[in-house]
Amino acid sequence: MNKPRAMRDELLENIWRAMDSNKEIFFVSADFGSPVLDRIRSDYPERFVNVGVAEQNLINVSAGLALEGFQVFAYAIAPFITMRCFEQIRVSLALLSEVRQMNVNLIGVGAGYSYVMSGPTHQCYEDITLMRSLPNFQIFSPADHKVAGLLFQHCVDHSGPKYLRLDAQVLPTIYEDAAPSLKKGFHVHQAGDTTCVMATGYMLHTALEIAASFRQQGIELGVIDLFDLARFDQTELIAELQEYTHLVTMEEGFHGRGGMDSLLFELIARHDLDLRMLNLGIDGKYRFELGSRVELHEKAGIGPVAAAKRISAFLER
Amino acid sequence: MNKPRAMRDELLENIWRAMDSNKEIFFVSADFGSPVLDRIRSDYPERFVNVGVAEQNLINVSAGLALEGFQVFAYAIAPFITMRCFEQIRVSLALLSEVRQMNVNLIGVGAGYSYVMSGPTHQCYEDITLMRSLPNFQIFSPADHKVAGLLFQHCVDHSGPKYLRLDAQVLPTIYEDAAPSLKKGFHVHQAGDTTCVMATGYMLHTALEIAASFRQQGIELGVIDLFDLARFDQTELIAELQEYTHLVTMEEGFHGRGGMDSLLFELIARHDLDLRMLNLGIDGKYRFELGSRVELHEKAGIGPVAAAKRISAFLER
Amino acid sequence: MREAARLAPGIHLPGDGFISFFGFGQFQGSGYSVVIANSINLSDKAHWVWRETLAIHRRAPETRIASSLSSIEIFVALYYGGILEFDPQEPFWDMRDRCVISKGHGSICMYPILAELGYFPRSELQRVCQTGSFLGGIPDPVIPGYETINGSLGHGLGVATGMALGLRRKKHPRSVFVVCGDGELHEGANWEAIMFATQHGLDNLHLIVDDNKTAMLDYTDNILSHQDLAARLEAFGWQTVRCDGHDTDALQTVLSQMKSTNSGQPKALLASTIKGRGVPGLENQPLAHILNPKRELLDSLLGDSSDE
Amino acid sequence: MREAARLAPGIHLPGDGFISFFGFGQFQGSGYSVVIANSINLSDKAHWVWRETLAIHRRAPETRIASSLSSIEIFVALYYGGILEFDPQEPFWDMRDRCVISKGHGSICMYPILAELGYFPRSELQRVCQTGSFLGGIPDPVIPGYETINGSLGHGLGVATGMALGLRRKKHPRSVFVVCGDGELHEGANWEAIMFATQHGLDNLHLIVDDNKTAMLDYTDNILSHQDLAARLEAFGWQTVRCDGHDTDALQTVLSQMKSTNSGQPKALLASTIKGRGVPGLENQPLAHILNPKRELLDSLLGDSSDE
Ligand SMILES: Cc1ncc(C[n+]2csc(CCOP(=O)(O)OP(=O)(O)O)c2C)c(N)n1
Ligand SMILES: Cc1ncc(C[n+]2csc(CCOP(=O)(O)OP(=O)(O)O)c2C)c(N)n1
Ligand SMILES: [Mg+2]
Ligand SMILES: [Mg+2]
Repeated sequence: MNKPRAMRDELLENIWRAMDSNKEIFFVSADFGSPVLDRIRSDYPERFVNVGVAEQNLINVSAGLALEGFQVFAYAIAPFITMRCFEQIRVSLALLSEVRQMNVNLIGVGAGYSYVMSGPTHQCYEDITLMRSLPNFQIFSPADHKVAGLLFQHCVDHSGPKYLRLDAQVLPTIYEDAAPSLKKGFHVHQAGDTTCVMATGYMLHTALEIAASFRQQGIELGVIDLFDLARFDQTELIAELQEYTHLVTMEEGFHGRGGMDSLLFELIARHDLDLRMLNLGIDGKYRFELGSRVELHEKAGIGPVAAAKRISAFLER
Repeated sequence: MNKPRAMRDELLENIWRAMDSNKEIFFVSADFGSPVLDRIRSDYPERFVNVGVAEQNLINVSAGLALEGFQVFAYAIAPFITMRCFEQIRVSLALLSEVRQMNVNLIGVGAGYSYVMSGPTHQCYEDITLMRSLPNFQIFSPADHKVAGLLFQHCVDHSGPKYLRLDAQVLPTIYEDAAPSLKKGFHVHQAGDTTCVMATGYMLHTALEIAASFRQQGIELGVIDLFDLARFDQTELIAELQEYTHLVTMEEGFHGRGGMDSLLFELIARHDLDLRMLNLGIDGKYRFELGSRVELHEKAGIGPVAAAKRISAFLER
Repeated sequence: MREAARLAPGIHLPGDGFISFFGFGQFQGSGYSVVIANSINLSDKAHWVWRETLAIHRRAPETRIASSLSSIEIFVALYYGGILEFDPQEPFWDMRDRCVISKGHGSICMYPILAELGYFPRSELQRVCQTGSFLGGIPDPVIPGYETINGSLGHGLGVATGMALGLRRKKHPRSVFVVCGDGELHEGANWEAIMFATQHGLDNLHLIVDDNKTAMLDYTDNILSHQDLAARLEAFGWQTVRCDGHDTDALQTVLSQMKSTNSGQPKALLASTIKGRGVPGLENQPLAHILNPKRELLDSLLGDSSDE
Repeated sequence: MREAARLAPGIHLPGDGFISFFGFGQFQGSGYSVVIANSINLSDKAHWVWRETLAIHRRAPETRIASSLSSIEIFVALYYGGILEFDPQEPFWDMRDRCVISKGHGSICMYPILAELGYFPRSELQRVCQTGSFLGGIPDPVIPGYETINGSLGHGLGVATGMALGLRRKKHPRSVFVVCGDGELHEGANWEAIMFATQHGLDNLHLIVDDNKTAMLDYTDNILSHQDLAARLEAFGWQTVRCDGHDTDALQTVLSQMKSTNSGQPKALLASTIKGRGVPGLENQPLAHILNPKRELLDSLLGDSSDE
């Protein structure tokens, strides 16, 4: 069960399992697959549709199905399901859901650099910003397949438009035993002395790795996984943050451009927290270099080594 | 000359004037007009093209023209020219301009609530966030037609993709006599005691109105027009901000979602400025109410009366 | 009345009509369907709507008048011609036909229609575009009778195909109608939906193009021509038919035939219309879209009984 | 050689060839055009490219092999068949024909072609998808020889129409070629560009569809069929022609005819191809897109002389 697997496979398997008894689930793909998807396609051909390489129609068809009462999962590569059809998402989901009840869940695969070899069109550094710009949207950015899998039940139980930002790679399992509370929207992995590292998605792995290495130097970093980027429990998160003087944010996306860091800026300002911030993310330019994900991360200054250095420097200031 | 006029008419007139001697200018519209546009259409039919109600193609055609050396102005309603074709903008402008030289200037008309009667699809609260998410983009948000007009020369002189966020309404002239420095990217209208109000676009009018009313109560508010939202002179702006203890941001867009406020959060954190912030913008929901722009602003808490109250409360805290 | 309505000419119920499907949408018998007897003279009704629309525009010049005059007969045929099933008391009545008004900006003529049918009080018509009203320059589903968000062109057909597929999968007998502009069909998103509807044989989907041959800045042919739009749609696998979009009887006949034809193809009606119909200076004016007739012209067109 | 190249069969220069237009793009005489004499055997060349492409894929399994095998002959005809003007020494030579490779993911076969033509050293082919290389899984214009950003489908044709319009307005004699996938044509953005090219009579625009009838998850017909794609394009005002997309001679003939025909219509060549051509298990496999042939299969296909 805890063998690492792709986030999408875990989520899709939960969807597939449920489709037998829950006749309201409809799965829509923009010509994007996975091994588990083949099961959905063959077992529920009446409630699976491939709209083709047509993300705009993916969203509008999903909206139409949702208006007819279906619980829709729409599936494509992350940059395309967020950016190619952004105004469809705005109009037919964010706006329309303010007036009519609808349940549409956008599953985007390929957070950050996860499509390492496919270059910047497939890499995705803007999606958190874009989806955060839209009212009424719930946004989830899990760090392992366990959380990705858990999201299924949440999607079915809660109406409204949602964006699920999944990694394309198979990442190590983080939540081996206990599941985090979806309601809270974040999970505290360890408490720290003065500094808390808040990470989302893949970057949680880097954060935990860095925290382990800091521990060997006698420094305890707090580590928090912020997997709900829209409706996490603010009061609880603020209570956590009040324990610290320094906050490091880590996201696999541009920093300073409306992503997770901007969410925390806002939170901190709103609640007059006295925290110094270091925001680790990708600098504002596109990169065409090739390399492993870790190599790309190191070059971008968010790899385990580069980020650890920057955090050390930050703490010494 | 200083008779108020629509920003687009001033900008388009400058374009029209220049098209006679500058044969590299090409004007592309997505079936969107203005009285001055009719002159461009009839005088330069070879370098005007209406792509129809097709914003995606607007961007890609503009990119192609720019690759062939034209200086392109692309023109449409703000929410559509930014959101309907967002991924075209990302791929064919933001990304491509990192490798190839190109000069494309997106002119979006209808910032914020300026299309008061046309409802939320025509109103535009996300564009600053979206365009800020893209590296390589220059972003301008003028507060009157004088600055809108000045932008023309900048666009021609500087390569790269740019977004010009124009109001749809005729606003009073602010820069009656002296033009602000485009290079600096912001303009200090008045110095204040402890509090600075930083506004962009239409909100500068509100900021100045509020500052005038505060003055009568003996409080001097600083007022800064931040019309360049990407490449303003950071050092100079920081020097200005260091004079204050309180900063109020005012934008006609969502607050806390990656807009101008997020830009300032980042700036302040990066430079360890000791500033308390109040961020005035639109709360994260879509509104279907009708009313005058001022009425809508008052309801949204960013009208002259509502905003003044919130600023007073902020100063008293 | 209600039974009669449901069996009115032009209403086709496949099979035995009402079937039950999961959870929602079971036929509750709560619907009140205003499908109209033959006693209504559709062209008189259209003329009344025309006057009402002009009167609204006189009070609210922010509304797009030329666009809203070209689609009057289409909506009259749909709502008074026995084509659509609907219930003004329960706008989202599950047994309604879904009517997606994608060219929202050009549907101000729906305001008097919806008011008269009882979706909201007629007094609301006095307040169009006024503070506190819900009747804006571009209608949204905060107005009873509207299904989807409007204003941004090119979404309605895609959402409608999704609804049509959803109805089909639920074995729901009702149909989907979408009203689009011809300029609107420039948007590539529509062509994605057009391919999709063909692929899935959505013959419960009806596209009505208000084909006034004019977009915002010019005649559509001068901007981005559809050339022979019927031929294009047919090449994409659609059944198409053209008729005079100002002839209510022709529209009624064609729409009711369309609705009862189910041959596995989605269907399109190209309604040949005139933008700004009936207003001198708007008809055949390439910039009709953005022109507002002078107050005096409106007065003379309306006579003095206009604000009934 | 350069003069000969410029006058090679299939190269059509309207008027007296080189005209001067504003500022940029004047003919500088600096180009080195590798348009090939009839001495090259195109099908041998294609076979060589096929082997090289498989060899690259063996070293870099991240590359999309099935997609890249279906377009080999198209690129061989374009680059070795005297169709395109280009200069490997000056990739953005103004007098080049513009070739936009919109199905970037399926153009790994361009790597050996570009290397052999001299755009970059052949040794780079050993490093595809390796750290520090510029030859990735999806090519971008950091690779000499590529015009536009690739990876996201459905942009190339629109950008190409803009280029074609730009060339036309500059009275520039060169042409634009775009290579798209058939699945890619689902994207509505293409249809906006298709209408646009017709409207502006862009007969300097050539669309080549690598029509392997397969997208990512299935045969295109099972996902979203183009039915008769030629008929659709013709209804949209394009001139179309179909040929065997693996027959280099047929491609050369058709492309050179296309290029020299200027009748005010944009032109499309539908090249009937096979995804994964020449690899057992990929050909006619609906999921060919995402399949990687086993290492042993690649070895046996390549023999042992594969890494030249
Ligand atoms: C996505 C989008 N782009 C542009 C516009 C601006 N616009 C409003 S109406 C219109 C012309 C529409 O023409 P058509 O669809 O033919 O409608 P009609 O003639 O019936 O008014 C345009 C371009 C819009 N509302 N939405
Ligand atoms: C905008 C966009 N959507 C989805 C994808 C994912 N994708 C990559 S290749 C492909 C199938 C393309 O099929 P086709 O265009 O026929 O190309 P070919 O068969 O030649 O590989 C898809 C859906 C993409 N790259 N870009
Ligand atoms: Mg029209
Ligand atoms: Mg294909």
